[in-house]
Amino acid sequence: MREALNQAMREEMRRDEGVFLMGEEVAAYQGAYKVSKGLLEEFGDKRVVDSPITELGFAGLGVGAAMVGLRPIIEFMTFNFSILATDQIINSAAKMRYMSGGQFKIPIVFRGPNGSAFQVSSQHSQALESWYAHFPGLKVVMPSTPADAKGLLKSAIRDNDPVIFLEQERMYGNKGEVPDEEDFLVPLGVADVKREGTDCTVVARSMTVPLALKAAEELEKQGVSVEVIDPRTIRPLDIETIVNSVKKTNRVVIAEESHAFCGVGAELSAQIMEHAFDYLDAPVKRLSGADAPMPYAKNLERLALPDVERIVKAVREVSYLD
Amino acid sequence: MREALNQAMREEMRRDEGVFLMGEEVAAYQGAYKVSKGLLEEFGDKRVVDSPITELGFAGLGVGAAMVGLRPIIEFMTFNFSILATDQIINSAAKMRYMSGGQFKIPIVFRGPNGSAFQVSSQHSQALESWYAHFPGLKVVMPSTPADAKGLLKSAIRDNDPVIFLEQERMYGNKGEVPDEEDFLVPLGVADVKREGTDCTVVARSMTVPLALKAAEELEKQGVSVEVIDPRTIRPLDIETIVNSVKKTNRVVIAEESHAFCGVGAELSAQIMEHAFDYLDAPVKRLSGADAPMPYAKNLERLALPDVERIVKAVREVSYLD
Amino acid sequence: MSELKVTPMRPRTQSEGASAGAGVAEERDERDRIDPAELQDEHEQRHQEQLKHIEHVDNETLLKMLYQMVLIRRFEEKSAESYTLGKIGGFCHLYIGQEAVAVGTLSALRPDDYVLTSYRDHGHALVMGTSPDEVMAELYGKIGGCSKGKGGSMHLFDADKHFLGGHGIVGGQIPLATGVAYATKYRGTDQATLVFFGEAAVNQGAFHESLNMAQLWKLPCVYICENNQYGMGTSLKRAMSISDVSQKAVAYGMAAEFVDGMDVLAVRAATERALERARKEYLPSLLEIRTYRFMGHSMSDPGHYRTRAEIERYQERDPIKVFGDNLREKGLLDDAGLKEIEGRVRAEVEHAVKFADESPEPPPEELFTDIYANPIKK
Amino acid sequence: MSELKVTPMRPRTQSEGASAGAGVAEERDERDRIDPAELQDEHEQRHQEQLKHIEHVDNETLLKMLYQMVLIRRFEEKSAESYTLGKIGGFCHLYIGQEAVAVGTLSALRPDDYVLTSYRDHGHALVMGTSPDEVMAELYGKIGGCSKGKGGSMHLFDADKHFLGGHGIVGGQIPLATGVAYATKYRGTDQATLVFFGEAAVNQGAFHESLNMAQLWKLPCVYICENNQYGMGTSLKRAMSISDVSQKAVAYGMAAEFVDGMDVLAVRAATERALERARKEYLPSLLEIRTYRFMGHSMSDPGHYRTRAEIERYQERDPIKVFGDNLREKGLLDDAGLKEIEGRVRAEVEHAVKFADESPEPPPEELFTDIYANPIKK
Ligand SMILES: Cc1ncc(C[n+]2csc(CCOP(=O)(O)OP(=O)(O)O)c2C)c(N)n1
Ligand SMILES: Cc1ncc(C[n+]2csc(CCOP(=O)(O)OP(=O)(O)O)c2C)c(N)n1
Ligand SMILES: [Mg+2]
Ligand SMILES: [Mg+2]
Repeated sequence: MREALNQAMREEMRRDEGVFLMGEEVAAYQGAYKVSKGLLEEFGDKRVVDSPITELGFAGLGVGAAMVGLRPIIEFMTFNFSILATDQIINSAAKMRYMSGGQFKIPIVFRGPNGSAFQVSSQHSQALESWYAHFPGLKVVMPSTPADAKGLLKSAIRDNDPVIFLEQERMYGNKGEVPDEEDFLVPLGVADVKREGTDCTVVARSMTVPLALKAAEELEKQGVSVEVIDPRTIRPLDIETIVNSVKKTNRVVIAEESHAFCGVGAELSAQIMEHAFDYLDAPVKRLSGADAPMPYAKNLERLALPDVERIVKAVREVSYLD
Repeated sequence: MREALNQAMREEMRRDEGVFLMGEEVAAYQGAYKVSKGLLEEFGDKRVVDSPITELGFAGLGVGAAMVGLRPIIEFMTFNFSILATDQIINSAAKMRYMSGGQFKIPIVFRGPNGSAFQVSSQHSQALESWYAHFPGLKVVMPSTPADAKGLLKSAIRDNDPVIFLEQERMYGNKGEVPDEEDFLVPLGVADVKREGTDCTVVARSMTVPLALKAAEELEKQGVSVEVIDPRTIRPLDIETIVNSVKKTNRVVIAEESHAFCGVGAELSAQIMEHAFDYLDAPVKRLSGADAPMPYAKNLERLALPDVERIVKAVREVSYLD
Repeated sequence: MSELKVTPMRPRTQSEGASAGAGVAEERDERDRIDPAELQDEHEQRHQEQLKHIEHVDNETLLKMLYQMVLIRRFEEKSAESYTLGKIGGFCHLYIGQEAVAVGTLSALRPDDYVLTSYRDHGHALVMGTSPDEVMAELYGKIGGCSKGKGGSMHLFDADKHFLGGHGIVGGQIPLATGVAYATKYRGTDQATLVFFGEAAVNQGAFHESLNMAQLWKLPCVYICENNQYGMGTSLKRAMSISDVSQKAVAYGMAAEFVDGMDVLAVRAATERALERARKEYLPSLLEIRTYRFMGHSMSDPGHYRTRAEIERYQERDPIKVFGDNLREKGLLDDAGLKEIEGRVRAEVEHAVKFADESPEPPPEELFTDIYANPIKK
Repeated sequence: MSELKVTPMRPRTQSEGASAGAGVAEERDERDRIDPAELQDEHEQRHQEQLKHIEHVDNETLLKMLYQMVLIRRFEEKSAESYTLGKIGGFCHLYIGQEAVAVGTLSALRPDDYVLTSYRDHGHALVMGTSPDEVMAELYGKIGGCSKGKGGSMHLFDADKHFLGGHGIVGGQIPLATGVAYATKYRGTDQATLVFFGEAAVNQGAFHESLNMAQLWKLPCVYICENNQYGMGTSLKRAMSISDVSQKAVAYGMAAEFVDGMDVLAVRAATERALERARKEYLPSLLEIRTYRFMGHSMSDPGHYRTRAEIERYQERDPIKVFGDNLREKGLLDDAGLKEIEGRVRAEVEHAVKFADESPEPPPEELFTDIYANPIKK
């Protein structure tokens, strides 16, 4: 995954002189999670820039540079720290085009790991997709495979709107085939059916996608055929693909590591009801991160996050199997 | 409304020496919207404090003061500016108790107007309830009447947890009976049935409550009996009262001025499905603010917000009347 | 650190009257009372100062500057009127009294330089060349406005003129400008970026974070603090622990100047020095321009926090009057000339009001345009 | 501004090596090379400095300070070991090399003063009196930990000891501390609040906003920058436009000192002066304490950004060694005494590990406790 993201940036930086990467430790240190490895060497310190710990400042700097045509990639060491920069993301990046009556494009990507890591406790484990997806003007992307990560990041960099690109630290080591072509793009706004099935739809994103796929395998053994859908882009949301699946399976589980309350799962649930009410045989079930700050202790952390077992259980529940 | 809020603060400041009010223009200027009128005069500049324009700083200052037992009321001139302070609200206020293993109470109230005002454009018209309600550790309150405003604010000030108290500039001038008793409290976490009805439930909050009530009157003339429920507290949410209503009416419209996507309406919709799936005769309908930044032009602003007419239409729609 | 040139104008001294909060007795209405003779001396000194500067600017420019100042003044007066008539809504922050700042700074720019400011932006837009028609139509929320009626008074934009707004969050434009300067340097041009903000914005973290990056990376940005001494109803000394904004530069090793904002030519000269640093060495500067707003913070501000006397004292050194008098003294302006300017301005402002009145409301579908540059169709 | 007392220790000069970004050539590996003779002189000067200070502190305190420094050192070494064994998870930021800062500052406090710091908090917790058992159990994520295993290494808290954490967002604790100081002043006590942060935190807006409020309102807060010269892999000169953190105080009119963080007694003396200002006049101070971390930023940092030579140069002035040697010279310590301290510390650390090992995991229901003080039942 890490290499896929690296390739995406490298290729786009080769392709377009206006693309630069800025963030804490992205250059000399090669990225806190090594996602930017080798980029300083290839592109120099004009285009790969270590910033001071100044999230609000360098997020705003990126938006300003984008206003006059550069294409910044702003890395948050983790998205937890983006909380300090929300003003520039929401008030500048998301609204600039609108409030100027369409005079500016803001081609900027904010990227970095989102959600939990390994025992880093409550201030460092937050999933923020619902925050950014709430506001029109932003696009929000959450890849779950190396290939998607590469193709979506390349699309995000080429896109003329501000994109919030949410990675997951737990997934950086994940392996997968990644196409080599310079123009391998995964379009924004298109969901992907990661596995076909007929009995129940599981909508998962980011780190819950591999969990959902494992649960689907497990359930297959139990005679339940699960369709796993990864929206990949949260805003705009490809609800059509999800709804089509629901019309077929009539049952839905949403698996997410974020908190449930006003989360993306809530939106999915509401939209599924709005578009497929008559097809639902059971209420949409949300399996979310615990409604508690993330604890440090390993055993509690494990309890706070969705896992394969609980996805299996949730699917059985909406299938009225137990 | 303005006076009700003022009374609540005044009474609680008289009652408890540890309560103080800090924010921009709260003292000498008497509050940008005059909510703190006369408080400086009565309590002096030790307890009614004009702050520099430093939202992150004074929000954090408040949390620190709360850690050692004071009971700060932090006013954001509008909640739009709280976006600069989210780090201290989310990472300090909401998580302090948890990450210290329960060693601290954080009795702080963050209050101020939320949502749209009158033609103040996109950076000044944001409704942030879903942001704050997303995170456990915070309580989120949204009053819709002067009496609720007073009783809820008094409860919030006496509460030992951080409370996000969201007012509405458009409502500051609203009139209503307000009890005088020193101990008039409206408990947090209890929804209120603002009007009883049998055919359809409208869940409204803050500025959509009066709109919903007007719509209910209108609909009554059309032979539709509408129950209007105001959750008053968004977190914790009194879903029981709402679900009980839905079990009776079998139809729901949610009216909110915030954006829909990952909004409180989405959460309500999802929870209603989870708890009352078998009682729903139609999908829950959300009537939300437009999925666009707020425009300045008066005619567009009007289009961007829910109004009586559209609530009427939504109720008729879920009632399959047209 | 580059050399500091400071135009003296009685900055208040440090930590005088640190105020408000936690039990510190506060001298809320303690105005600095200046003895009239001293004031007279001061005015005379300023007068001489400006006469010196006048020699370095060509006549055409001088007259254009006066015209621009008058244009802002009359435009704002008309805006106030329209606001009262309910033709303009929302917040409306007037620039009256501060004209010398926008005109003095922006007159020193090249057309390819960039400018950003706060919500108090009418003056800057006009000087940057946005037509009064488009500015007024924006205030009216009409489709003919420079932001198509979507931004309003606080969010004027004119990309073609390199006027990058019009920002509503106090301090929010400062990191943006830092990024614009970053981009020009990235491209290797010698364009400069000017960013304006009030003295109250200096207390925001965004200011601090930006100045550090700008000096660290040597970005050609000129940070211009329009110190009108109040942030809404709060005087500088009640909000800032030192009173000398230009001192803030010390913490970054940045060049700084303190400038008399009632003297349009002093402003211009200081800007030229800052531009030189920006263009030749990619160096940022902080200019503290001491000015005063004659009106309330916005149209809805009754302004009880200032005494009549204080306002009058500043009105005596009205930047338009001072400049006009000096142009007369130099023989560049007479009654007829002034009349001509006023006439031209009046016609323009009237035209603007007519234009704004007649411009249609944005059509309803505009609610959903301009959200994305690359909208994703289903 | 109050008087500044500065202990000289070769601060780098301003704007030297402003680096990185927009095409500015960057001298990434340019270390300041110091000539050995000069270094020798410097050491000797420090040695004399500390000997002077030693006279002003009673023997018991001196020995306690040494003990505390050794306790931190050994505790941290053991933590590193446990981390490698997988007993400690997440981030683990060691304090080795910086012991003189926590011990020098906190030894000057009264028990009713308050302390806050960053994620690099083990040392502070120990000196504040949280037992090594509870600290180690917290690192192990056990219910016996000072935060019940919910906070972990970055979030140690001990309300009874007035140790208010343990904060993970760089700079986040600075406004909190300002609020604690606000509260003590509000109550009219003469308690002081000390807040620690790294030099990289100084670039955050939160620092700036806090210092302004503290000086404006005269809050009894001591802002202590533990300048270990790196924020993760980024040296101060690559992140800050000036190299002299104490200079930042000028922008607020705040008293400031530059202190040698390898000399525990210099640190103590500077703290005492700051405490005096806080207690007597409610005045804040900024202390820049120059120190060095001997280990990586956290346990997962390979530390390629520093040369071996640089680290060794600082290890020569290991604060424990320097202090120990001087105590010997003064006749307060001999081999037996040192052995006794080391033995006592070893026993305590071993006990802590045993305690942590044996302490149970938090029971599952703890996931949902401590979220609200007043939970609202359905
Ligand atoms: C972050 C933020 N906080 C508060 C406000 C409300 N507000 C608008 S202007 C203003 C005063 C700003 O004063 P100053 O920076 O001196 O600029 P001036 O208005 O004097 O030009 C305030 C508090 C805001 N717009 N943004
Ligand atoms: C707001 C924020 N940004 C980034 C980080 C990640 N981070 C943790 S420590 C650190 C370096 C801080 O350096 P410094 O302030 O000098 O303290 P030190 O670690 O040297 O004690 C960084 C970048 C964070 N925790 N919070
Ligand atoms: Mg001002
Ligand atoms: Mg450091």
